[in-house]
Order: sequence, then structure tokens, then C-alpha cells
Amino acid sequence: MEQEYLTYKESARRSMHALLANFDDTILLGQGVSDPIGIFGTTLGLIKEFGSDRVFEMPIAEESMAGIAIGLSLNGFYPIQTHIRADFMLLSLNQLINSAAKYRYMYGGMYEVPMLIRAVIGRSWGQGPQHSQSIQSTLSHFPGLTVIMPSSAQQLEAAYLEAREKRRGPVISLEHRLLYDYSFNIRDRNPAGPTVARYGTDVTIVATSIMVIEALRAAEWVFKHHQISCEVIDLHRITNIDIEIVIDSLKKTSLVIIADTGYREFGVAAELVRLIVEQGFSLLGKPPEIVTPPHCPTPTSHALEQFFYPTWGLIVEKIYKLLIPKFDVTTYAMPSRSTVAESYLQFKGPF
Amino acid sequence: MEQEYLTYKESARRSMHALLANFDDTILLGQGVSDPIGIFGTTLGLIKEFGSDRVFEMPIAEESMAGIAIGLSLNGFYPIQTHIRADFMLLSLNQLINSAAKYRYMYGGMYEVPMLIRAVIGRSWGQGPQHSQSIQSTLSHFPGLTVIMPSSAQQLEAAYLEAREKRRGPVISLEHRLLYDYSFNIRDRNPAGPTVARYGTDVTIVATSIMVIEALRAAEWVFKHHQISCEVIDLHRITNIDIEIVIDSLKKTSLVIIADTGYREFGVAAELVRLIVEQGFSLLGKPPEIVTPPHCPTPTSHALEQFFYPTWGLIVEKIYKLLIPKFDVTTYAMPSRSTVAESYLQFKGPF
Amino acid sequence: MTLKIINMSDRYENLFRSTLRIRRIEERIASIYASDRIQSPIHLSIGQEAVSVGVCAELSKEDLAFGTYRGHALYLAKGGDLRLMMAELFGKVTGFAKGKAGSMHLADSAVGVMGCSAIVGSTIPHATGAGLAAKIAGNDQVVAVFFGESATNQGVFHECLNFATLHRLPVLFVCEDNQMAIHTLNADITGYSLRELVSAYSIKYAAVENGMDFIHIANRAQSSITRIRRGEGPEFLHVHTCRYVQHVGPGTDVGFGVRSEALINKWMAKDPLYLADDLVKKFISEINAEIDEAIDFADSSEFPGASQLLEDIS
Amino acid sequence: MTLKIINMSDRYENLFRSTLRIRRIEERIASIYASDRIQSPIHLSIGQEAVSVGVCAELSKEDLAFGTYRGHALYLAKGGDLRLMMAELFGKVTGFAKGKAGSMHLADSAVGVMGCSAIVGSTIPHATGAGLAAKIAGNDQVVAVFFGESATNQGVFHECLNFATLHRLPVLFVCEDNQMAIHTLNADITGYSLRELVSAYSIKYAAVENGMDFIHIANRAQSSITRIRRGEGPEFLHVHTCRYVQHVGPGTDVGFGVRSEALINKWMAKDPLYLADDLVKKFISEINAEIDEAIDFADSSEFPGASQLLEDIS
Ligand SMILES: Cc1ncc(C[n+]2csc(CCOP(=O)(O)OP(=O)(O)O)c2C)c(N)n1
Ligand SMILES: Cc1ncc(C[n+]2csc(CCOP(=O)(O)OP(=O)(O)O)c2C)c(N)n1
Ligand SMILES: [Mg+2]
Ligand SMILES: [Mg+2]
Repeated sequence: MEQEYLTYKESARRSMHALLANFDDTILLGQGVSDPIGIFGTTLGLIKEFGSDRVFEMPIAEESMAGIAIGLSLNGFYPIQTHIRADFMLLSLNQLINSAAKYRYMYGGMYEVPMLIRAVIGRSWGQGPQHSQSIQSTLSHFPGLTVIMPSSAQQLEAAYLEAREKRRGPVISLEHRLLYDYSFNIRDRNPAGPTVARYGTDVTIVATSIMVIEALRAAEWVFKHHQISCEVIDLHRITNIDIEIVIDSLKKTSLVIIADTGYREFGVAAELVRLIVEQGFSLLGKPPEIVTPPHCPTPTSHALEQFFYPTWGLIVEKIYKLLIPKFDVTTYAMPSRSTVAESYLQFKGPF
Repeated sequence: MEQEYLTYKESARRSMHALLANFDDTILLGQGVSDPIGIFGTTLGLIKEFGSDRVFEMPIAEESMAGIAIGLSLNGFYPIQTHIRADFMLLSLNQLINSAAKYRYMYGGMYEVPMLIRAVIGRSWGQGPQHSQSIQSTLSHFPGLTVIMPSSAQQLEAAYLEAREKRRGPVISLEHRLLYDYSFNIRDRNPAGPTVARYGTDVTIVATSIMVIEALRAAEWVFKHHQISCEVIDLHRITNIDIEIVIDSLKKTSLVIIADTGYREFGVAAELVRLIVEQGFSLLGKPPEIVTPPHCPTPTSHALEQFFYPTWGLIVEKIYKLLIPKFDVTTYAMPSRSTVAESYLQFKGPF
Repeated sequence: MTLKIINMSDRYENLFRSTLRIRRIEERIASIYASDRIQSPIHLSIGQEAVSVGVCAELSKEDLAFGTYRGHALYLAKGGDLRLMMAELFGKVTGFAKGKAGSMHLADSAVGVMGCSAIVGSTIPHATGAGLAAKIAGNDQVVAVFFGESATNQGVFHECLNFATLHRLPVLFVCEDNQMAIHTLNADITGYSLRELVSAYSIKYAAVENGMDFIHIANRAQSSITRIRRGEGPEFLHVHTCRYVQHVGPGTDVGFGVRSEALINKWMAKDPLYLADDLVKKFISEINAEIDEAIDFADSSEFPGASQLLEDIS
Repeated sequence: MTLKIINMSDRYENLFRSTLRIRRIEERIASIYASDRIQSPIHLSIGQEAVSVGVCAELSKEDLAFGTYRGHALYLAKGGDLRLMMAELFGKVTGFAKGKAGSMHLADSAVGVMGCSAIVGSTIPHATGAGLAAKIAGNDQVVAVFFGESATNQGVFHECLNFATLHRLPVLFVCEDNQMAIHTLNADITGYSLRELVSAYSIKYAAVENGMDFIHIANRAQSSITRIRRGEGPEFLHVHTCRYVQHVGPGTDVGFGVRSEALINKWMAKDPLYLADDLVKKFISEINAEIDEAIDFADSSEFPGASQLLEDIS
């Protein structure tokens, strides 16, 4: 097959460019959207091309920013809002949960507030407790929002377009920092939405965002070393979860690992376990294994970060644990800590 | 046994009074704490007795209110903060999640911010989408806060004292509006914390806040009509859930109903299912039954409210569903809609 | 906008009638409240109607308005449909929001009532965003947002003044100053002068001391709206007024120990509705008939059914 | 506070030395950054040190200070322990927070550095609350809070000015105005004059145009702090200054197309540290030795272990 590479970052830029170019009513607003860094490069050049009445540099005032987006949407425009860290969105939760999520419902369908909100989540370089949080669970608990976590350049591109063309309410795209520099072979596969990212028969790994890539890395490792066949599901949409795809997989494997960037407690992992147990009660042969950060704030020191952020090494461990009754590290190949660390530094695709 | 009745409301007032009287460093702050309504009567008289340098009427500015409480706590005082609706706390989530919940951890134990936050949740009289939300799941997802949902006057009293004397961080008490007028026989039983509120052998009902009372009502009904024996667990603490008490009960019953005031999606119900499946994998004989509001904003019309808020009638239905393979409404006694409705209007204890 | 060509006394009568109509509607709502046909909180504007009447008289149908839980007067003054509102208050499926909104969240897209929120201060940024939309669209739409004096405590108010002035948005900020936040005197929680605060943003500020005077309010609003429409940026209208009734519900708060009867009487003495029996007589039966009809409509409408519970979510 | 009895030139030398020390520490941090021993973002105050130095010189050890992610200068000026800070930056268990805080969250309870937050504006209410505590306690403690000019965009800033003035809290608001929010000119996002805004709250406002002049800053701070300590309520100190380096990291942002080299040179020309070689010579080796020692301490310390990950949570 042909190859064409695109970074996640460039995919975000291209997708926003397309929305701005194809729909006159699209407006981009956020802190740093017009600066020389351009939200990890994703907004570079847009203000120059579309002008300062399409692209707005915003004050440091997140509550009003979200409310202004609602007003723009109510009055006929389609706002795209950016947050350089999802942590800052906690300042606008009142607008998002008490207004945006409810507008359509509470007015009985009279009003709708379609919009796209992009927010950056996740690790890298000692971001610490206030610059690294994954808030998908909070945004998904309350009805009314659509929350997505695109795991690839292709997913992201399709999702932005879907948000614009098909969704009648706010869509929140949570984008993992480390993904921006990863590149993807966009000719390779073109999944959109919840999808099986790798077919397999022994164990099901349900993953979100960058954890999809971690899961694929783990799947490759255990296949190479022990011919274990993992099915990897890219959950993609966190609200209104596509549980059938998981249930179908469990019918084959009866074993599940859930890998998410957020806490398991009241998180995606808990919600998935609920859905699996409610809709596929007898399918699980063993308790689910969960790969998430432990329940503490993010520590800054890299010495602690390595125990905090879940890695593909941990997924490998869980795979063995589920499949091998008396798992023994000495007989089964484990990636060394440095192998895992290197994979982050060096290998950025193409996937 | 002797009887002594106390309303939930009066219990809150008495407990705060005790904290103010016994600890010089206790400060009460909130909107309406000094007004003639006094947060459902719970703060009446306190400003008169303790003065305006212990009790502060606050501007309508929730973000700063939470931050001011943090500052008070850092500088040697113990703040009690009130929100007349938990919905308004969404305006202060940045302070609660990004600061209060993390302060102790992020400074490696150098600082602590003990405080008590009281917020009112729940139904009554067409409160609609912005005045009725249960936010326990959001507050519990992020590590660092302690979230409680006292279900009785006794629970509340014990919890405030425990917060003050034992907890080193912020404690959030979510208090259901309808409970305030309920009265409890405080000589009757004196549970504190997670507890079995009624012993039984056929099915386990895990409940929070007012759903504990709903569960007790349902338990009584099915016992009276069909000698079904329910065990009711008052979960009480939503963070760091006491799962052993649930597991122990499931060892007897192998059936569970979860009844919570918040959405099941990414909610308490999901978290409980996760914990049960992880820690008691083979205990469940059937899928769990869940009693929560459906996943939509709260509608205002009482015609829709009746389908939205979960009632004890619904719990009765779930009990039958779990215990009776071919459940048929005609042979099993169901409380009529008006019986359920009456129980809310008329029966306010003592419990 | 047709008002401009009618003569002064017609204009007075128009605004008088509009104010009287709202007063009577709310009095009726209060009087039937005990019947439990309205099963949700009501925040009445009785005493404050002239603010909405005066400002909305100068807005066109295409102009937008945002409000609060205390929204009846605004909704009606902006031209919202009375029947749809009454049915909504009654929780009926014929209400503008099929019963999902109720009294705290009035809206009518046909006349630009863009929503009312029960979170204090939260529609101020919506109006600001709608103003930005109008500016980008380059039409001459004006956006008005109504809020209480205590809503100005909220940080988002500050954020919006900043954004509105920065982009010279066509927004009229209308502060209905009844001096009260529920049962708290605004003075007990507020330490700034609105005039100075607003002026610090280079936003034009005007105050109306007598909030009963709908003509004066309309005149002030007219000047502001004309300038805003010309692209001269946001303005602020601060109207001092009095809510005769309690914060929520149909009763009074006199006797609660916060406000005196004398204060309310002082305002009532300036209230045109109490000073012109002839005009009241002229309009009252027509108004009452309209209200009767709306209540009948509401009464005879159906409630929403279970199937509607999960509609229109996301 | 001992400064008051020493003579003028001693005072100058003291402040000069303090500023120079911070400058050298941050320059060293910048120069070793490439070695990856500090694996987290650093926001340097190079060029802005005089603000912290001047204000903190007038605070006692019992007074409190709150800051931001750009906290090195404040931490050091308030008397924070250099070794504990360096170890913290290196992610070591000997750091003041055992490595959990890093550069963005400096704190030292021994000298009243009460925390630095990476959420813009978020320590302003903490300082306000700490000021309320001081007022209730009835001691003569003063609370200072340092923030950038763009943090004043946040609504919570407005909320805190209101609360502080309402209760006449002993809070000194210190605005370090480097005209920049990351790579955005503050003027592009701000539409108010701080002087007028602060004055609208009846909060005493003072501006220092030359933020390099630590003596002038200290004098201004002294007058304010004296009044605040006497119970005269909050004050606001607005210091114009210049960050020579980029927002985050050890480099420069000249060439990014936002700020010019000329602008930075203009400020440097006023910088006492560049104008008094003799004083630099007098202090530099002592300072360098202290820094060497702190880096050695950090280098030779242990990293925290897995067992510490779940400590001190709730
Ligand atoms: C964010 C938020 N905090 C608190 C409340 C409770 N509350 C409802 S109305 C009100 C007073 C508002 O006063 P003002 O803005 O002057 O409006 P008024 O009711 O006088 O019209 C308060 C505190 C709320 N609805 N929203
Ligand atoms: C709530 C929030 N929004 C956005 C950011 C991203 N951010 C970090 S620093 C900064 C600029 C702050 O400028 P200023 O307050 O002037 O402080 P300076 O960095 O110039 O010292 C921004 C927008 C943040 N950290 N927190
Ligand atoms: Mg008011
Ligand atoms: Mg700045």
C-alpha cells in the first residue's frame, strides 16, 4: 500500500484549516491561537490566512471564554475553542456543564449550541499536578456533551469533521500532548470512531487516546515473543460508549484489559466495567485488568512520574497475568524499563 | 428503647454550633449564612451567637469563596463553607480540584487544608436542570478530597465531628434537600460512617444519601408483602469506598442493587460495579441492578420529574426482578404511584 | 421601533400598558400559585417591570436579550408568547420548552429571548459571545443582557466587560439594582462603585435613579442603543429599582427583618401603575382577558409524557 | 525589618546583593538546564527579580507570600531555602516537597512562602483568605500576593478585590507587569486600566515605572505595608518590569516576532546589576559558592522512591 505520513499536530492544523475554509461561520478562539507557538503548532498560520475576525486571541479568563463560545453558537457561528491544558477547563465547567451541556434539553430543543472544544491532556517533562490531568470522566458523567479522544491523525481528522457536520451539541476533543509529534501513515487504515485497531483472539484491550498506541506496542511485543494474539479496541468516543464492539470482542477472548489516561476511580475504567457486566454478564472469564495512573495527583519528579504514568510495559504484564496462570517474569519476555523509556523518546511512528 | 427526635436540619445546625463553640478557629462562610432563611434553617442564630468575625456572609462569587477558604485554612483556621445548591460548586471546581485536593500532596505534606464544605443536592418542587445535580462522582474522581453523603441526623453529626477532628484535608458533605425536614430517632441507632442500615439475607442494596431511606422503605414493603429479606448498606463515604462491607454482604446474598442520586454513567454505580467485580469477581449471581436518574438533564415539569428521580417503588421492582425469575406484576405487590408519592409528602420520619 | 413615530402620549400609554400587563400577569401567577398548578420556583419581577419594558421598547425583534431566573418581565417585554410561557410554567408539553424549562429558564427564539439562567451571572458571557457574533456578521444587531446588581460580584462579569470593551461589542449591559441578593443587602457583599468599575473599562455608564420611570429608562436605552448600533461599543445601564415581593415565591419578605415596609412604600409612591387609575381602567379588562385565555390554554394542555424524557439531549 | 536601622548604602548593597543572588541562581539553572537534571518546565524571573526583592525586604518572616509558577525570585527573596529548592528542581527527595512540586510550585513554610500555582490567578484568593485569617486573628501579619499583569484578566481577581476591600483585609496585591502573557502582548487581551480598576474598589494603588529600581520598589512597599499593618486595608502595587528571557525555558523569545531586542536592551540599560561591576565583584564569589554547594547537595541527593508515590494524599 502507498504511504503518506502525517503528524497528529499537522492533522489538527489541517482539519481546522478545512473547517475555517469550508464553513464561513467557523470561528477559532483561544489563548495562544495567534502566537508563534500556536497550540503545539496546531494553529500556526491560521490567523494570517483567515484574519482577526475569524481567529481570536483570548484573555486568560476561561469561564467567560466558554460562555462566549456559547453565545457565538447561539447567534449563528460555529466556535472552535482551545485549551493548552485540559486542567484549565476546570475554570469553565460551570459554563460547560450548567449551560452548554443542557442548552438543547432545557429549552426543549429550541436552541442548540454546536461547537468544538480542543483540550490538551497528559504527560511530558514534569508537568506536575496542575498541567497533566485527564478529565474525560467528569465531562462524560453529565449528559449533553460529546467527548472524544482521537488516537491518531486519521481519527482526529474524521472527528473534527463529524463534530462540525453531524453533531448538534458541543464536542470536546481531548488530545494527548505526546501524540502531537507522532506521525501516522494516513493511507494505511482509515478508521473513524470506535474501532478495532488490531484484531486478535486471546485478550481484548480497550484503550483511549495514547493508550491505544501503548496497547498496540504491548500487543506487538507479546505476539513477537510468545505468539499471544491481542485485540485492541480504540474506544475513541467516551460518551455514549460503543459497548457492542467490546462485547463482540469479549465473546472471542473473554478477557479484558482497560487502559485509560485518567484515574480508574469513577473513571472510564469503572464505566466500562459497568457496561460489560450489565451487557455481557457471563462473558468475563477473569476479573478485568486495569491500566491507569494510581489515585494520586501527578508528581513532578521524573523519578515518581515513571511510577505514575501507565506504560506499555505495564500492559504487557497484565496480558501475561491474564493469560498465564502461573506467570513468572523469568520465563516470559518483559520489556526492560529502558526499552519502554526509549520507545517514548525515539519511536514516534509512523503507526 | 428511649426515643429522641432530631431533624436532619437541626442536626446540621447543632453540629456546626458545636464546632463553632468547641473550636475557636472554626469559621463559617457562605451565601445566606446570616439571612433569615439560613441555608434551610441550618445556620439560623449562628451569626448572632458567634458574631460577624466567625460567620461571614459571602459575595456571589464561588471561585473566590473556595479559594478564600483555602487561604483561611492555610493560615490557621478551619473554614466551613456552604453552597445552597451543589450546582454552584461547579464554579469553584478549579479551586477544589486544582488546589484544595492537591495542596497536601503537591507540597509533599508541608501544607494541609482541612475544611468542611456543605452543599445541597437533589430534588424538590421543579428545581430543574441547574438546581438539582448530584456531583459526588466528579468530586470523588480526583484524589485528595473526602466526599460524604450523610443519610441521617446521626450520620451527619458524627461526620462533621470526624471531619474536624480526624481529617487532614477537605471534606465535602453533600446533603439532600428533602432530608432536612426528616426526623430521626437519635437514640435508636448510632451508626457512623459506612454501615449496614438493615440486615438481611436475600439481596444487598447499596445506597447513598436519601436513597438509603428509599431502600429502607422498599425493604420494608417487600418484607411485609413477600417476606423478602433485604440488606441495606448505607455507603456514606463516596471516596475511598468501604467495599468490604459490600463484599461481606454479597457473600450472603450474591445479588446487588445500587441506588444513587447521581447518574450511573461514570458515577457511583459504575465505581461500585468496578470494585465488586475486581474484589469479589465470582460473588454476583446476576448482573447488578442500578437505580439512578436516567442520563438526561433534570426536567422541570413535575410530569417529567416523576420519571426522572428514582423512587423506592423502582427499588421494589428491582428486588422482584432479581429474586423472582418470572416476575409478574399481577401476583406481586407493587406500591402504587400514589402510595409512593404520598410517602414523600407525608412521611418524614422518624426513621 | 415604531414607537419613534408615534406621539409622546401614545408612547407613554404603550409603555404603561406593557408594564401593567406584566404586573397583572405576575400578580395572577402569584394568586394561583397556591393551587399548585405551577410546581416550580417563581421569581417575580413585581416592581421591577419598567426596566425590561423601557429597554425592550427600544430593541427590535432581531435584537437579542439574555436574562435570569427572574425572567417573566423580560420575556414578556421582548415580545415572548404569553400562552407558551404560561403552559411552560404549568409544566405542560405545549410550553415553549415542552415543560423542561419552567419559570427559571424562559426563552422564545421567535423574538430573540435567548435564554434565562438560574446560575447567577452565567448569561453575561453568552450575551458577550452573541455580541461578538453580531460584530463578525457585520449586521446592526444589538444584544442586551439583564442581571441583578449582585450578579456583578461574579468574576465572569469582569471578564465580560473586558472582552466587550476590547472588541467594542454591540452589547448593552442592563443592571437591575433592587439592592438585594435573596435576603442579603447588596451593600453587605459589595465593595465597589459600579459607575467607577464600569468606567475603568472605558464602557459608557448611565444610571437611572427612578426605576419606576419607564419613559426615562426607554430614553436612556434609546441613546445607548443608537450608539451601540453605530458601532461605538458596549454600554452599561444601571437602573435602581425595587422588588415589592420576596426573592422567590408569591409572598413578601417584609417582616423578615431585612427590608422595611417603608422602603417598599416609598417606591410604590413613585409607581405609575398606582398613580393612573384611568389608564389602568382603560387597559385592564383586555389584559385580564388575555391572561384568562393563556391560563385556560395552559390548563387545558397535556403534560409531557415519559417518551419525551430522553429527547433533545446531545 | 532590621533594614530600617542600617544606613542607606548598606540597604542598597543588601538589596543589590539579594537581586544579584537570584539572578545568578536563575542563570545557573538556565545554564544547567540542557543537562536534563531539571526535568520539568522552568519559568525564570530574570529581569524581574527586583520586584520580589524590593517587596520582600519590607515583609517580616511572619508575613506571608503567595506566588505563581514564576516563583524562584519570590521564594528566594522571602528567604526560602536554596538547597531545598535546588533539590526540588532536580526532582530529589530532599527537596522541600520531596520532588512532588518542582519548579512551578515553590513553598517554604518556615519563611511564609505559602505556595505557587500553575493555574493563572489561583493564589489570589488564597492570599485573600489568609488575609482574612490574619484579620480575624488580630495579629499584625501582612499577606502579599504576586501575580502577572495578565492574571488580572481572571474573574477571580475581581472577586478578591471586592472581598478584600469589603473586609479591609491586610493584603498587598503585587502585580509584576512584564506586558506579556506567554507570547501574547497583554495589550491585545486587556481593555482596562489597572489604576482605574483598582481605584473603583477604593483600594490604594501605586505604580512603579522602573521595575529595576529595587530601592524605589522597597520604599513604595514600605509605605503600603506600614499602612496595611495599621489596619488601613488592602493596597495594590503595580510594577512595570521586563522578563529578559522567554516565558518558559532557558532561552530567549527575541526573534519570535513579538518582542524586540531593543525593548529588552532598553530595560537592561536601567538594570543596576549591569551598572555596578564593583558590587558584583564584591559579592559574586560568595554567591557562586553558595550555588555550587546547593547544586552539589541536589546532585548528591536521592530520588524519591515508589513508596512515596501514594503518601500525603488526603
Ligand atoms: C452561581 C450562583 N450562586 C448562588 C445562587 C443563589 N442565588 C440565586 S438568586 C441570588 C441573588 C442574586 O441577586 P441579584 O443578582 O441582585 O438578582 P436579583 O435576584 O436581585 O434579581 C443568589 C445568590 C445562584 N443561583 N447562582
Ligand atoms: C488558568 C490558566 N489559563 C492559562 C494558563 C496558561 N498560561 C500560563 S502562564 C500564562 C500567562 C500569564 O501571564 P501573566 O499573568 O502576565 O504572568 P507572567 O507569565 O507574565 O509572569 C498563561 C496564559 C494557565 N497556566 N492557567
Ligand atoms: Mg438584586
Ligand atoms: Mg505577564
